Amino acid sequence: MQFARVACLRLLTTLITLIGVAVIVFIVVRVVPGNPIAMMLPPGATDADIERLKALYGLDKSIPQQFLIWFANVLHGDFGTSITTRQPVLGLVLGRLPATLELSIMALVMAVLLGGTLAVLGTRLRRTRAEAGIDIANGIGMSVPDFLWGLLLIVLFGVLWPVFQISGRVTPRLELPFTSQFYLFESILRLRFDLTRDLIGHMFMPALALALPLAAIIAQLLKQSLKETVNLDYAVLARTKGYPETSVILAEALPNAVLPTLTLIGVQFTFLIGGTVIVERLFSYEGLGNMAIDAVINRDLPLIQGIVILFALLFTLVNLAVDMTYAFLNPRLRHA
Amino acid sequence: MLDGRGAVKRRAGARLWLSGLWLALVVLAAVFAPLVSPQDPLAQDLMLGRLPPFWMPDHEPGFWLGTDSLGRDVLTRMIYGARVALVVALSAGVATCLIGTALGLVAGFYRGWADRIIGRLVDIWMAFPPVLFAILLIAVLGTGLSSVVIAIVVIDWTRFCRVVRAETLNQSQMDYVHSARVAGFTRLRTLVAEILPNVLPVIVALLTLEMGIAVIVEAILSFVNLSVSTDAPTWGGMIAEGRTSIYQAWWVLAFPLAALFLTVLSFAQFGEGLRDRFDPVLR
Amino acid sequence: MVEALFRIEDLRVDVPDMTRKPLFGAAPRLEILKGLSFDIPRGTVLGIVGGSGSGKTTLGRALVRLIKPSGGAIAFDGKDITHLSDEAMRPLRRRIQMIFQDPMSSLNPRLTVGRIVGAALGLRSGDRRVSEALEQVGLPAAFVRRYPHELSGGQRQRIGIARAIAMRPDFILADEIVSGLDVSSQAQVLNLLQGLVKELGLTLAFISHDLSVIRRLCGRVIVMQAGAIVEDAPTEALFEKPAHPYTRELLDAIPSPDPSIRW
Amino acid sequence: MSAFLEIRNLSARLRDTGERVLRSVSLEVPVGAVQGLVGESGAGKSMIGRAVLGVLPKAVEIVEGEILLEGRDLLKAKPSERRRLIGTRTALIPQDPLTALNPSRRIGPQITDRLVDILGWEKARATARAAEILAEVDIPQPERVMRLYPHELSGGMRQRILIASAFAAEPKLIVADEPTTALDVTVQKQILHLISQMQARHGTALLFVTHDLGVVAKICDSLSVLYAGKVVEETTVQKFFAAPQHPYSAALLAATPRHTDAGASLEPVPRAVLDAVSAEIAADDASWRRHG
Repeated sequence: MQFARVACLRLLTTLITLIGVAVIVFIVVRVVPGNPIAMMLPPGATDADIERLKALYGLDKSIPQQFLIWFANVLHGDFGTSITTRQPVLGLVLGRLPATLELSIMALVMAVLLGGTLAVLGTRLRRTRAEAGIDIANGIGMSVPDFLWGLLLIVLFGVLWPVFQISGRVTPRLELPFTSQFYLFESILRLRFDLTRDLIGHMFMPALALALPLAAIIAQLLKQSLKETVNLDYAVLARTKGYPETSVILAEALPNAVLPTLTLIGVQFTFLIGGTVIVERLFSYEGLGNMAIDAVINRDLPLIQGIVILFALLFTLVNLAVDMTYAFLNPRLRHA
Repeated sequence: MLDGRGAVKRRAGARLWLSGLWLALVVLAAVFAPLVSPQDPLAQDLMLGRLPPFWMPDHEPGFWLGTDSLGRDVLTRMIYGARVALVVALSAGVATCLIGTALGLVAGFYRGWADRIIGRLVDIWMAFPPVLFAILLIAVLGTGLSSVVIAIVVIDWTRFCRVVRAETLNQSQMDYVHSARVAGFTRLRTLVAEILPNVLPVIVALLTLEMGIAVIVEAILSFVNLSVSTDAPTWGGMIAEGRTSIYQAWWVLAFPLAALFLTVLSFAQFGEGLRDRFDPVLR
Repeated sequence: MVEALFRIEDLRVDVPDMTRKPLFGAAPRLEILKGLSFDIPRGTVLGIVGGSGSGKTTLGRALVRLIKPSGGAIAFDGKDITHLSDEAMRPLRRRIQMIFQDPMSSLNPRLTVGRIVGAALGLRSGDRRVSEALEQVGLPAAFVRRYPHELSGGQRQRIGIARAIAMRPDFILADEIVSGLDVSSQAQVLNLLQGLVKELGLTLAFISHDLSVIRRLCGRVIVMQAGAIVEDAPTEALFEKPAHPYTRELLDAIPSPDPSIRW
Repeated sequence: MSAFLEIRNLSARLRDTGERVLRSVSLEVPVGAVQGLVGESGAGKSMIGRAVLGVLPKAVEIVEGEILLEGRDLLKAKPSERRRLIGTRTALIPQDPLTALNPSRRIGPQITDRLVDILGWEKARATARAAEILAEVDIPQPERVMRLYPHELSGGMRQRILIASAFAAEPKLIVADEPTTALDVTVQKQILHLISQMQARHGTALLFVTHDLGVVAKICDSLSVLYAGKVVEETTVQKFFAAPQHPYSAALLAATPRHTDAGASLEPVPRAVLDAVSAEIAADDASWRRHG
């Protein structure tokens, strides 16, 4: 009962949020100066041509009318047609989504591994110089955003000591046998590890740039949480039973210390996904974010709308997933 | 109490002074830009294109950190770029802080429908990818300094709002707030005289953090060519240009990047340092 | 008969039980206080005792109107304050004061002692009346410039007392004010409070889980269990001839510092 | 009776400030005896218990002294050897039952883990032992309780489980660190009865840390009174409550409220007594510094 109620409320607020996002982006996009139609037509087109095209894209109606038409179409899965490429928005967006998802998930995995290791290490070595060093690294990692990390990585490992690729998703001359857009995933399934290596060579730096701030936040919060937990009575009790410190941290403290960190990772992961927009641009990585910036520059209204809605959907799904994981990991909720 | 208070204090002091020193340097450079710059920031000379910094062969005296592809002096443009960065940091930082803090205090202290509406708005805002939102807003507002500031405020008020709301809510449940009620304080007085001093350290730390973020957002917008005019010297614009010629002239990217890096880092550390230094509870 | 400063009739407090809230509609109510009636005569010290979850703290907070009762009536000095709004309560606030259990949370950590005590009176921290209040609780006037975290537990609790008595109230509620203190500072705070009650003619309600502390201070005792009063008797009678089995259980469970008394 | 635990001249200080928190503490706990450690907050009573179990906070370091368990010095043993000794011979009953059980683990494994991992028992034997010891502390349906999580049980139940867990491996010494402070008086009485019953039945030595002289009077055979990390009086319970010898411990007893006599007023510990005991400690420190 309790769970059903909470779940229903969550779904309701998620819907309200999504509709809110749709309304705002719709209005913002309609007041963009610069006439997209004029940009599409060759010079010398008549006014009648412009009106005809406006009617075709529904731009001749009032904004509330346009919204209702658009919204009704969206409910049928029709997000409109891109003005620049004249292809359905949904197809374009879904074609780019896998690239962004692979990048985000790889970044998340890197952040969790790096942050988790630093947190455990810092707790094990608490009150030593090593912990102070980890604190300083965390402070820097958190204060500097993904955009700057990306640039720094480009200079360091793209130019001064070129070990990674600085642009694109995959080396263009390679033959790709893929049937889906999940290149990395598929290359592993097809055992084409040469391609996997090439993909990772391109992905590593953008993913690391996205991962560093999150890794620092995880390291700091998890370490703080661990340090509180290792002083709780049950951890002390475990030590008096004869368990060594490392196993007290890993077996007793970690499962409990993870919970407060987990809720934070939800919000922070959406920040990370949002960060792909500029990081993809920086590394010329062909994902959603790169497409979004082009769409804004080209005033491609239907495409902008589609991308923003997709991002919003992604963010709300991430939050939902985190809440469910939290409920699953927390025995208080699992056995309520 | 049992942990190394002394060591923590020393470290906090060091970061306050180091970050303060760098920020002071940036402020001085911005204020006295025409006096301290070796060259004219807009002067182009294709004959002097892509000169390397002073320690490398083929450098030209007077162009300490080299030149870009159009022969403009990197150091000069960095110094002038500090002006844009600081103006954006101060105006966007303060405006974001005022709006976000006010909404956060109201939501966290008065609760009820105000909290619900503000909370819903925050949720909607959080569902936008911030960089895309900023770019979209600039497309609407047109490029220029004031558009950049407005875009930052519109996007980032939620950061203050969320944190201040949570902290206010937290403080509202403390007994000293009940005690103020027992003493017959009005709600407003309780909020301003009792709760605000306890939320203030968080606000100060967030404010300097936000200033750093504002600098970054400006740089990002410059990077996608949507900030101030393309000719005007900004760190982001220089970085964008450096990115295109990175293999030929890495210094065009590297030096403004270093300035940006240090400035953003310093803003964040300065706030934390201030808090450690001046908060009576931590002190 | 002495006139009652507080008259409580059938006082009820309930809260929504969120764990059993249906999908739509209001949550069922969970009763915290189940209809309490008692008087607090002017100039007396009433002890309120009970275990954890007995509702004694809720009762205290309802008395000083930090929470709104859901039923019954609270009359203070002949005036019904049960449903007064915050606005209407404000003129009465000065007369009804409270000392909190946890002085660390009840003293604003970022204000000086002078401002904490002075603010209640609308005074500056340097005002003479602030230092007077501090002297009354046995603290040096120089403490006005200190912050709460620079004081010991006992000293903090005395600041809480100073703040309450500085208002010259008619009534003070003391909620578990010595439970966090060591026995030596506990004795000091109790002696101080006892002196002030006599000196200022205060009416006091003293909430505690510890009957041995109650015996020293209170003229009458209310024993609470699960939101109800199980016994209401003069202190001597209660300790000599406890009527309710729960009171007897409480008395029996106190470990007296005397090894010859077996349990 | 020989001493199972013997502490000799134990001194400890804070790593950062060098302030002494234990000052040449010596005490003995004979096999099967109940020794009380009494003092106000900051007196170092919990610190002694923690030092014995090897779980001092990282901020505290031992500077000298010996902790002898069956004649072996724990402070000189290798870390792994010390952990094994402590894990097999001793146990802890902690203060707060709400934080002493790991909220994300079921009750059963929290009792059997030591038996299996440290003592090397078969899993089935450990489970049977856990059920047996839970029944002994009056937990109904032990098998069912072992499958529950801590939050599904009341505070009193959890404290019983912690007591059972402490006795499960038949340790020779149990350190009880304010085991009833977080509980209501009525529950406190039951728990204290349970602890002394179990202690007597198993013949375990008990080091009982508390701030409450009332509790000492009910459960201990002898006691050490601490002030600022120094043992100011060490005696038997009978002698102490008849006539405390040291002025500080006498003042402490006078400040303890009794519900039995009506008129008795509480005497706060007089300033003069505190000054005298502080002077005693200062002199002690001075000679310790000269000596060291």
